[in-house]
This record gives sequence, structure tokens and C-alpha cells, in this order.
Amino acid sequence: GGTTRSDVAAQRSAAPAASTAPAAADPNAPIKPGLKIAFLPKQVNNPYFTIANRDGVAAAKEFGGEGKEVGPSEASASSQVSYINTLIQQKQDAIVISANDPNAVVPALKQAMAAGIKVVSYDSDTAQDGRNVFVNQASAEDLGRTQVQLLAGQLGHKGKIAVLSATPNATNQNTWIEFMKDELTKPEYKDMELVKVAYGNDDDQKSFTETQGLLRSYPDLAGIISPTTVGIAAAARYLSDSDFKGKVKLTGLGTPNQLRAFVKDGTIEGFELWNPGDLGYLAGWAAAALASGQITGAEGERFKAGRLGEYTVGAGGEVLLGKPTVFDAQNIDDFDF
Amino acid sequence: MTVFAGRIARVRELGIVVALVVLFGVTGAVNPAFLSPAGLRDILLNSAIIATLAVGQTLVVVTRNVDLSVSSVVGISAFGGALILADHPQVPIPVVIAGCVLLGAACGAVNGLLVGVAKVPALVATLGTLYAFRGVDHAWAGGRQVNAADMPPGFLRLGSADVLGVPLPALVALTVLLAVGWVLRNLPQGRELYAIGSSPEAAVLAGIPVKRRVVSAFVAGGALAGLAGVMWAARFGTVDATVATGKELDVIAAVVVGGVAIFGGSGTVYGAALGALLLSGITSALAVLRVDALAQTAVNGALILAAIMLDRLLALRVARSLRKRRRDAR
Amino acid sequence: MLALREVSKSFGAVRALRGVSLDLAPGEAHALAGENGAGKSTLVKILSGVHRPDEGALLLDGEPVEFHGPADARAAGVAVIYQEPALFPDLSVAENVFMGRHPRRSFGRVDRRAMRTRALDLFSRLGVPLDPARPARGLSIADQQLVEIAKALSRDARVLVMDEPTAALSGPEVERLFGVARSLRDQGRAVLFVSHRLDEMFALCERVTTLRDGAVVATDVLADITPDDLVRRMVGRDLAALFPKQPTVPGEVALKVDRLTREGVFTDVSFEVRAGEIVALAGLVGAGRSEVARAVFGVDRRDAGSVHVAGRPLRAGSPTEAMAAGVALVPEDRRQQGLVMDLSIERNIGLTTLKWGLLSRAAERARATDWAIRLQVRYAGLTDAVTVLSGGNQQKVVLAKWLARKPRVLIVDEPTRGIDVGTKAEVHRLLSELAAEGLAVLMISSELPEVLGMADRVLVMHEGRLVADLPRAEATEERVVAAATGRPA
Amino acid sequence: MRVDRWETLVVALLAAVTVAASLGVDGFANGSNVAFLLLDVTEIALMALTMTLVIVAAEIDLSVASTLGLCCAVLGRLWTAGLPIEAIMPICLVTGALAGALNGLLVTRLGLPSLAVTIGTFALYRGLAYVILGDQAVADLPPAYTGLATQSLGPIPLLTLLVVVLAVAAGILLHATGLGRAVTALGANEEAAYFAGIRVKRIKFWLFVASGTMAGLAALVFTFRYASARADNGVGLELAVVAAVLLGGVSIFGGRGTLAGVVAAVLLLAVVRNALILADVANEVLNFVTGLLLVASVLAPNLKVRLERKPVQ
Ligand SMILES: Nc1ncnc2c1ncn2[C@@H]1O[C@H](COP(=O)(O)OP(=O)(O)OP(=O)(O)O)[C@@H](O)[C@H]1O
Ligand SMILES: Nc1ncnc2c1ncn2[C@@H]1O[C@H](COP(=O)(O)OP(=O)(O)OP(=O)(O)O)[C@@H](O)[C@H]1O
Ligand SMILES: [Mg+2]
Ligand SMILES: [Mg+2]
Repeated sequence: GGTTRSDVAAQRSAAPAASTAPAAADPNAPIKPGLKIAFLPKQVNNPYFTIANRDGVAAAKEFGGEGKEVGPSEASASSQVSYINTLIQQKQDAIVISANDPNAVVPALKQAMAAGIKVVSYDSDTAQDGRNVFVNQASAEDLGRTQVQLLAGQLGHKGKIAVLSATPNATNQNTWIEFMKDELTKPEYKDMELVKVAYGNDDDQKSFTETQGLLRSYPDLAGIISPTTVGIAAAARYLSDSDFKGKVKLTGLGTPNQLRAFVKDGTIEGFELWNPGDLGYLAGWAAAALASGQITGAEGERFKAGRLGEYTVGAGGEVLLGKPTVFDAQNIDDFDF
Repeated sequence: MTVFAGRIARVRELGIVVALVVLFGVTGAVNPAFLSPAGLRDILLNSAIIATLAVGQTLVVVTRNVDLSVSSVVGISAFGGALILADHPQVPIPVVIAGCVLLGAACGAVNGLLVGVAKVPALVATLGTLYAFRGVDHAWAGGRQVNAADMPPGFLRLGSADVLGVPLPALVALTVLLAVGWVLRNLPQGRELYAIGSSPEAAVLAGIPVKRRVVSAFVAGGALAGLAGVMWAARFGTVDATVATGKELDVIAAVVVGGVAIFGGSGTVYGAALGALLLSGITSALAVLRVDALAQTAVNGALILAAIMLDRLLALRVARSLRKRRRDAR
Repeated sequence: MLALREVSKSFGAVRALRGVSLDLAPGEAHALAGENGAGKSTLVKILSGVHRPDEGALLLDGEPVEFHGPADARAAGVAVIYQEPALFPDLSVAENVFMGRHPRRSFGRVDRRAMRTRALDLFSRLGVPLDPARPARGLSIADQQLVEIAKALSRDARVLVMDEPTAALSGPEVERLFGVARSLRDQGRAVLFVSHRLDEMFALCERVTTLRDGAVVATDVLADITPDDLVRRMVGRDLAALFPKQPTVPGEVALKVDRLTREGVFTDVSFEVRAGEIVALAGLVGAGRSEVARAVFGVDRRDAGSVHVAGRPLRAGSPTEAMAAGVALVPEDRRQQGLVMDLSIERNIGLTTLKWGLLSRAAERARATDWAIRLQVRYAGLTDAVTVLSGGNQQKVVLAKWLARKPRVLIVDEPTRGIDVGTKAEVHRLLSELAAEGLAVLMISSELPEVLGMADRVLVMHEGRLVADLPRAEATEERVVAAATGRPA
Repeated sequence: MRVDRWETLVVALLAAVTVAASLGVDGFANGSNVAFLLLDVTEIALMALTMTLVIVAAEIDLSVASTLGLCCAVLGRLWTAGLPIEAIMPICLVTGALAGALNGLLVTRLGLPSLAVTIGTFALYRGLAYVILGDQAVADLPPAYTGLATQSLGPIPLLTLLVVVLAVAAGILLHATGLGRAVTALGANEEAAYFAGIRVKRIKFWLFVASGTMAGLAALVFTFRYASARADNGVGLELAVVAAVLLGGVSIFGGRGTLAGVVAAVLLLAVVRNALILADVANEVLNFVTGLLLVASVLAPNLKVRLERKPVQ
């Protein structure tokens, strides 16, 4: 006897989610005045989220609402849940969240939605039933593939490469890495080989040591992709004053300010990122559109996002910010974030 | 008979030296690149900061106290230093370094006063300041990040420059180690730290200025944490409010693995530094040995346990041989 | 030289000293007598700057002084041997002696060689073969006491204050200590000597000040009074015989120790104790007596040999099992081994009779009260931590804790260490009474009169071996001392 | 003067803060918030119970959060392997017990300091969690159980009832049984306790086993409550647990402390956090307040003792 995984799966499929037919969207509804929108990042005081949420709060001001950033100082799902509860008590109109654990926050977010609060996920999605809309910085597929393309271009499609990720459990990174692996199966990469995925745990010291480890254990390593801002900065710093500078190519996701010095000294040829400010800004508008009834999260609905123009809700309630920007020596000085 | 005491003292560090030799031997055999000059340089660089912190921690631990707040002090000092360098580039680098050390010393003084004068148990006091200092750091930083490009290249070079083939941070750590080691062994003030840790009550009766010594141990430990903060900023070049979060346990692990008794009174800074070297050596070795990334933490933990067990077994063996010879040695 | 004027000191509701005046003169050894809790140690701690008087003054060479801590007293030339040794277990013996005033070399460095030679010199003056380089951890109480003595002597002080320095010592060490103390006195130093052994006071001192309930009863010239006078001053009444041993007929063998050996500590120790018998284990400090007791009780492992209680073998290394078989051990170091200092009196007494299930506070209280009264413990409340008790009263709590178990075999290691004469008589009476009821007692004692007065049989140990087994009739001071020092009797 | 009066102060402080928050903070004093607040401290409260015993015995267990992670990983692994949850739950507890037993063995048999041992197993157990579950996140847990974890009986969450029952049991164990007295005694003076025939090592060993088992239980609660089993579940909780125990007036040197104080401290920390977050106080201030509370918790009674030490005339 007992409940096993297949039992649960059977139950789930037997009883399809009694999706309460969403109230029809009214694309022409005006943005309600005085909307209270809370931004709940993975972690406060993280520069990336600070930029994103600053623009998110600015967006709220533009449409006459009230935005604020709250959240834990350690990136854990359980403390995010405490904050979600608080936001429910405070009767916010919308929560914009980047989930530390896509599943653990869902029960709490469901409660929030039951209390009439709209939920937008951004940066790092929750499970689909935990939010109304996901504002995606760039499609995971795009990100995964373009990073490989970027590195392949620098390497001439040849050589061993490694990935320096965040923690083994980082959802975003893991999805991207899957797409990287898939991209590498294409014939044009037949001379490239992904030898190892290392984890720097988003810790400077660990990322440093892991970079060294990669270079020592694979002396013929040609390139590293680090799809995390902490990792790429640490790896760049290590490479910049080692013998490998310029020889081992490095790319990944990072902010221009962080990496400016390394692009200029030749450690990095190019890397990419979306504009985090735009991400927060768009998420803010999406939250307002939801809370005002302009959209419900169904595919095909459209809403206006201030200076960024008009966006369309895609499949699975996803709103795509756009393509990431590639930064290199030519354009890096045009950006400040 | 002094041979005896000397032998025990040496044996206390012997366990970890053995562990180090095994680690380096095995790793070097599997991957010679680990022992290449560049590989060794990496290891020295990696252990410099933790070793500096472990030396400072030892000062505190021998007095039967502990400083959990080191990681927050490193964080606040690294951020403070980086911020000044970024926003006020005209301030000379040595002044910034001195400022960071002072900032660390001030944090240490807070701990020292709480523990030495207000008699709050060190674990409680520094667990409190671990949170509190980090809170101040966060409030100060407010989400700001100081990047390599914001800091003068001359400063960043300090984090990696070589002097006679040895990286500068490692030299700094070594200097600190030798200086503190000398003080602890040779100066009455140093001996008194051990006495306080060995028996605080007896220390009072012996007329040792216990408060002053405890406060100075914390201040010195804090100053070294401040120094480690500068080293951190110079070395990683990217500094925000989360710098060194969680490193307190690494430091304490290094000290404990290095044979410093956690209840005070015995152990040397050399042991602690060796402990730091061993722990960063383990991390480096695991990275180099192509150990499955998911297994690394587990192997790391197992090796830490193995090291302290080895140390303990050697100590027990010595104690046993000592008992057999006690009759004549009394 | 050093004097107290009308000094009072209270701890909460306890008035430890009231209006005490005392003069220590150069070239004089002054004794301080009084029952347990009379305030002797408190007085000592005031002289040494540990406590500050609530009222009254300290005079140094006629000038009022204030000691803000032990460092001040030390600077003023006062050296103190405290009742409880306070050593640094992790440091070497030599460093223990010189901690706080290391001999220096250039650059302010500690001069280890000087420390070693001076320590060796001190130890040879005291006649102790201690290795200055060994750590203080694991020293027996007696050795600890000797290190404390060496520490005080090394200070070359003007005033030497000794709080029960001899409580753990046996004859020869005491003699040597007195030799050193006398020579200091003759050099014009002042000596204050606290002890519960009357003969020692008479042997060393010229004058005696007696305290009762924190107040001075009298200061006498010792040559003018008898021990009985002194006892009367301390206790306020006459005392019955000190060693009231009742004759008993030994019963069955209760404890049988056979060829017990612990390497490097004692070898091949065999003896029996019968029900109703009090067997004393005598010997010099470090002869290994306490170690035998510990191995019998199971707190130390044994390397060879066996222990039988009432005919049944005892497993090695299990005090719990020894207790179940009816053995009790009153250890020599009451602060470390005998008591949990932070716990209350009643909880300490209840510690040996713990069961796993629910506790009954009423029963615990009743038992504690019962024993505290029988042993005349002086306390303010049974819920007070034992820390606040005077040394002798702490010892009584340890006794109470073990007697509460109603053991079949009672091993007592220095049972009257630090206990005043009145209580000592009481303890002796109690032991004798219990023996008469069929208890087998193994008593380790360094106090020869106690050994001779109480024991039915005297076992003597020398350097880890049992060298003599003397029945009461044959046990004379000469024979015991001869055996203990390894001379043929 | 009694030294163990700090817990009355914690209770008073808890009452004061609760009243102040109810009056001054919107949304604090309503049923769902209180229920959530109680629910939210379940894991910390559970682990704090056994941690209290361990610390009173003058040891410490820093590996609890990692043990929790390990148990979560085991749960996730077995669940994906198709085992029924009813069989997995006891296995989870046993895993915790084994983890505790290893700590206990190293501490009692090898005589290693527990701080050192549990820093080692802190890494080891978390690492094993990664080895076992890797980067998977198991979320398809049975709704019957995940639902139960957030269910309430009237206004009080079921899990809170569990905590109450266990707290009462632990309280009786520590304060009213011979075993508890033995734990206190050996924490205050291990040697004297040993001389009094208390089986010091055995008791310590079982305390570590209890601590590990409790971490296993907390792992179940955690997994069901968040409907997510991952190797990094509960990272960093150990310091929160230790902080709560110390705030509750348990002496880090062993031999002193009460469970009532610890429970009050757990609640106090939770109420303060909750109220401050509701009042939109920034997170850094929150950490600062936590730190301050901790220090003050010891400072206050110390000052009190000092004032009372003044001689009575
Ligand atoms: N720190 C303290 N706190 C409270 N009471 C104390 C303290 N120290 C001593 N007392 C009390 O003061 C009184 C005198 O104690 P003191 O130690 O001076 O006695 P003593 O004469 O040395 O006895 P003994 O012969 O047993 O050593 C006793 O009642 C004791 O309980
Ligand atoms: N725990 C211990 N660890 C190491 N050495 C010890 C320990 N206890 C005692 N010794 C040493 O063992 C020897 C025998 O000591 P023991 O205490 O048995 O002597 P004793 O005859 O009882 O004398 P005492 O009168 O001092 O009690 C001494 O040299 C002592 O220093
Ligand atoms: Mg006394
Ligand atoms: Mg003895």
C-alpha cells in the first residue's frame, strides 16, 4: 500500500486542474491608480536585483502606483515564503518575484492569488501554477545557445570548453546548461567538447578555486562559459593575472560595470546580458496590467509597458523581454549598470 | 624532559603535516600540474586570506573565546576599502589599507568589550555581531557593487603581485603568522593569553590583566580580519555587501583542524595556518582531481573529519606512551 | 607588617567576616583557626585582593592600602597559597609557577631556561621530584598543592599567606614545607597559616587567631595554650574523643582486590576489606593510593587484576556497575570530581540516586535535608549552589551524596580534607557507626593520626606497590612511616 | 538571586513585543498571520528542542541543518524511485538518527570536541545530500501530506500542535526526570557526573542521535510544508537554531537552561521578524536587531547580577 509517485501522477491526471475560467481580459481597462506592487528578489542588496527593482519601482511611479523592494538577505526559498505571507497581510495588489526555489514558493503564492493578489515572476520563474505571468529576460533557449555561439566564435569552433555555474541547484543555470549541451550536439561544434560543469556556488573564493581547478586539470582547455555574474567576475579576475590571460577565452553572463576592466585588458572578448533595469521595468508594468485587468496571463493578450512599448503574452504566460545584448570592447562604454 | 613537552608540541602539528603531505602527494601524483610552480602559487594565494583569518582566530581561541563575526568584519572592511578607493581615488592606498585594519580593529574592540568587560559569552556575543556587522554592511552598501574597473589598478595588483616568485598576499600572511607566532611563544603577554584560556579563574588569581588581554586578543583578531578584507578586495576585485558570507565556519574549521583546542589554552598559530593550508588545499585538490562536482562538498567534509581524527589519534598515542613513562618522568 | 582593622565582609545575606582585626608581624608565623565556614578563606582572599572588604581597612606597614585585585596585593609583596589549587592545566609546571611574572630576556622575551632552573631549584627545596616541563594537567591534588606552594615561594614575598596548604600533603612534605616556612620567617617575613590540623599549628606558629562565625574569638600565644583550649575557642564547647572507633567483628569479605595493575601507576595491588572493617590506605603523596581507589571504582581502566564485591566480579571501567554492586567513592578532588559546583546542594546530594524516570522533588529535598543535618552542613538554603559553601562544607556535601546511597563498600579518599576538628570527629563517628552496621570502609588518608586512630588495618603503599599490611595492634607511627618511605620496618 | 531568571525576561519581552505589534503593526494581529507565524518557525522550533538538550550537556550540533538537507535528499531520491511515502518517512527519521549517531560516536568514542566534529559533518552531510539528489528538485509530492503540513485545527496549525507536544515532552525530560538532571549535571561538570556514576558518554551519544532524528523530522516538515525536496533545503538554519537556544538563556558552557526559555525565544525571534517585516523595515535592520537581541539577552542578566552584587548593608 502507501502513496507512491505514480499514484500522485495518476491522481493529477485524473482530476485536471479545475481551472477557474479567468475573468476575461479588458485590454482597454485603464491602469488602476495607487496600485501597490512589491518586488521580491532572490536576495536584497544584490546589485543585479537592485538595478532591476529600481527601474521596477520607477515604473510603478510612472503609472501612478507605489512600488517597493522587500526580501531576505540570504537567497533561500523559506525566507521568501515569510515575505510572501507578509505581502498577503499587507494586501498588496501584485507581487513580482524571482524564485529561489520554483516549487517551494508555490503554496504561498497560491494563497496570495487566492487573496486576489496578482503574481508576476521575473528573472527566475516559479512553477506555472504559482504565478500569472512570467517576465522572461530572454528565452532560456536563446541564452543557452547564444553563449555557446559566442564562445565558439571566439575559439574558431575548436577546443575543449567548460562551464562554471552557480550552485548545482540553480534552476536558471541548469536550464541554460541543458540548451548549451544541446547546441553543442550540432555538427558545426564537432570539434568542441564540453569537458566539465563546475560549480562556484556564487561565492568568489569557490569560483576562483574552481577556475584554477579547471585550468590545472584540463591543461588544453580553450574556453569557459560562466552563466552567472559572480562566476564570470571571479574567473575573469583569475585569468587576468594568470598565464592563461587571452589564451583561454571566457564568456557568459555578467554586467558591463563588473567586467569593464577585463574587457579592456583583453581577458574577455565579449559576453552578454539583458538589461536588468528593463527587466524590472517590464515586470512592473506587467504587474500593473494584471492588477488592472488588462491581461489575465492568457496567450496572446497585449499590454503597454511604458518606454519599452507594447508586449504580448506568449505561451505559458511568458512575456519575453527581448534578445540579450552582447557586450564587447566597442560598445561596453555605452552601458552603465 | 623538555624533550617531552617539545615532542608533544611538535606532535600536535604533526598530524596535520602528515595530512598535508598525503594530500599533496596523492594529488600531485595524479595530476602533476597541481605541484607545478603555478599550481603551488594558486594554492598559496587561495590560503592566504583564510590563513590570515585563522591566525587572528587563534589569538582569540587560545583565550577560550571564539570570534564568529570574522566573516562580517571581512565583509565590512572589504566593502569600506573598495568604496573609498572607488569614490575617493586620491586617497593613497596605504592609508586605505590602514583604515581597513583600523575598521577591523574597531569591530574587534566591540567584540572584545562585550566579551572581556561585559562578560557576554564569546559565542553569543560574536554570533550577535555576526548578524549586526553584516546588517551595517548591507545598510552601508545598499545594493551597491564596487567593480574592478572602479578600483585603481595599483591596488588590484597587490592582490596578485609576486615578490621573489611568491604572491604578495601569501607573504603578508606569512609575515603575520611569524610575527604573531613569535609573540605568542616568546612574550609574556602571549603566554598570558594561553594562561587565560587554560584557566580564567587562575589567571585572575595570578594577577594577569584578563580583561585587557582578552580585549586585545579580539582587537588583534579584528585587525587581521580587516587586513583580510583588504586582501579580499584586492584579490577578487568585485566587492558587494555579501563578501565572505559564511566564511566564519571555514576559519574555525581551519583553526580546529590545526590542532588549536577549541576550549582554549593550547595550540599554535602555525597549526592554524597549516589547517588553513590544508583546507584550501583540499578544495583545490578536489577541483584539480576532476572529482565529480556534486561530490566535492561531501569529500571535503569527510577529509576535514579525517584530519581531525588523525590528529586526535596521534595525540592519544602520545598520551598513552606518556603514561607508561610517567613514573620516571614525574 | 600587614594588618586588618575592623574588617567586615558579606555575601548577600551571609556575613562571612564581622569586625575582624589581625596583625601579621615580621618574623612571626601566625595561625588562623576556626570551624568550616568561620571565614578563614574569606579573610585570606581579602588579604590577597580577591575580595574587597565592605567595611574596615587594610594596613600595610601602618599605612592604609586598597587592593583592587590580586595584582595589587602581589605588588605589595603578598604571596598567597589558596585553599583550592588554581593551576593552568595546559601549561607546563614551570610556566605555572612563573605565570604573571616570567623571567625576561632581551626584547622582553620569556627566559625559558631561567624558568626551568628556578623551578627545579624550588622543587628541590620542597623535595618534590616534579618535572618542570610536564603539563600541569593530571597532577594529583597533592602535586598541585606543591606547585601552588612553589609558586608562592618563588615570589620571594614579604608576607606569605597559606590557606590549608597541607590538607592534601603527608608527613614528609609537610615537614619540608615547614622547613621552608620557618626559614622565611627567620628572614623576617610574615607568615599566615590556615589549617585544621592542630598539631601543625603548634609545630609552626607562634600565635593563633581563632575565628568563629566570622568574628575573632581570641588571639593567643600558642605556647600558652593547649590543643583543647584551641578547640574550645573554635567550637565553643569541649569535644569528645576525636577518633571514636568502635571495635567491630569483621564479617564477610566485602571487597576483594586481586593483583590490580595499571601500567605506570601501580602494580600488583591485592587486599581485602571485610564488612564492618575500616581499612586505611596510607602512603606518601603520589604513592598511587588514589589511583587504586579510582581503578577499583572503575573511573580509571585497569590493565590487569580483578575486583570482587561480595564475591561477585566487577567489570573494569564502569563506575555505574560498581555503584550497582554497592561501592561508593568519595573522590579526593571535590571541586572537579565530587561536586557539580553550579548545582544546588540538594541536587548534588541527589545526583548519586538518580533514576531515569520522573523525579520527586519532595523526596529529593527530604533526603538532602536529612543528610545535611546529620553531617552538620552549614548552609543558607538547600537550593543554594554549592559554590557558596566553604571548603569543609563542600566536603560534607560530597560525603552526604555518597552516604545517601547506603553503600556496602565505601571508599573515601581524604574524607576529612579541609574539615574542621568538630566535624572531623563527627565524620569519624559516622564512619565508625556505619562500619559497626556492617559497612566496609576503605579510607585513604594522609593524616597519620587519623589513619592510626580509625583503622582496623593499615595498608601502606610505596611507589605504586603495597608494601605493608598492619593490623591495628601493630600499626605504629614508626612502622607506617618506615613502610611508606620504603625503608625496611 | 536566581541566575536562571532570564527566561522570565524573554517571556515578558515576548508578551510586550506581541502587544506592541498587535497595536502598532497593521496585519499582525489577525488569525492567518499568527497561524502563519507559528507555522513558519516549526523547523527551527523542533530542532531547537533537541539543540537545547545538546547545549545543556555542554556540546553543540552545528550539523542539524545539513542533516535536514540530507534527509530531504533521501526523501526526494526514494520518492522519485517510486517508494511509497509512508515507507520513506521512517527511513528519513532513521537517516537523521544515523547522522546524529556518527556525530555522537566521534564525540564520545574519539573524544573530539563537538564543535569540530559537527563543522566537519556540516559539510559532509550537505555534500551527501548533493551526491544523493544532485541538482534535482522533487516537487510532485503527495498533496495529502503537503496539505496536512499547512492544515490548521481551528486557528492553530497542526504542526504547531506537534511542536507543543514535543516541547512539553522535552521539557519534562529535561526538568523533571533523572535523565534530564543527569544531562544538566554532566553539562555543568562532566567529571563529577562521571564520578557519580552517570553514563556520560552514553547519554551524550543519545543526545546527538536525538538531535539527528529531530533534524529528520524537521526535514519531513520542511519538505511537505514547501512541497519541495532539494539538497539545499534548510541551508543556514543551524545558526538560527543556535541563536534561538542561546537567546532562550541556555548557557553555551552547559549545565544551565530551560526549555520554556527556548520556546519563548523562538517565538520572540519570530514575532520580532514578522512584525518588522510587516512594518516594512529593511532586512539589514532585521539582522541588526537579531544580533542585538542576542547580545542583550546575555548582557541584561549580567548587568542585573552586577547590580545585585552590591553588598547589602
Ligand atoms: N563567593 C561566596 N558567595 C557567597 N557566600 C560565600 C562565598 N564565599 C564564602 N561564602 C560564605 O562565607 C562563609 C565563610 O566562608 P570561608 O570560605 O571563608 O570559610 P573557611 O573558614 O575558609 O572554611 P573552611 O575551613 O571550610 O575552608 C561561609 O558561610 C561561606 O558559605
Ligand atoms: N589523572 C591523572 N593523570 C595523570 N597523572 C596522574 C593523574 N592522577 C594522578 N596522577 C599521578 O599519578 C601518581 C599517583 O597519584 P595518586 O593521586 O594516586 O597518589 P596518592 O598516593 O593518592 O597521593 P595523594 O596523596 O596525592 O592523593 C602521581 O604521580 C600523580 O601525579
Ligand atoms: Mg577555607
Ligand atoms: Mg590521592
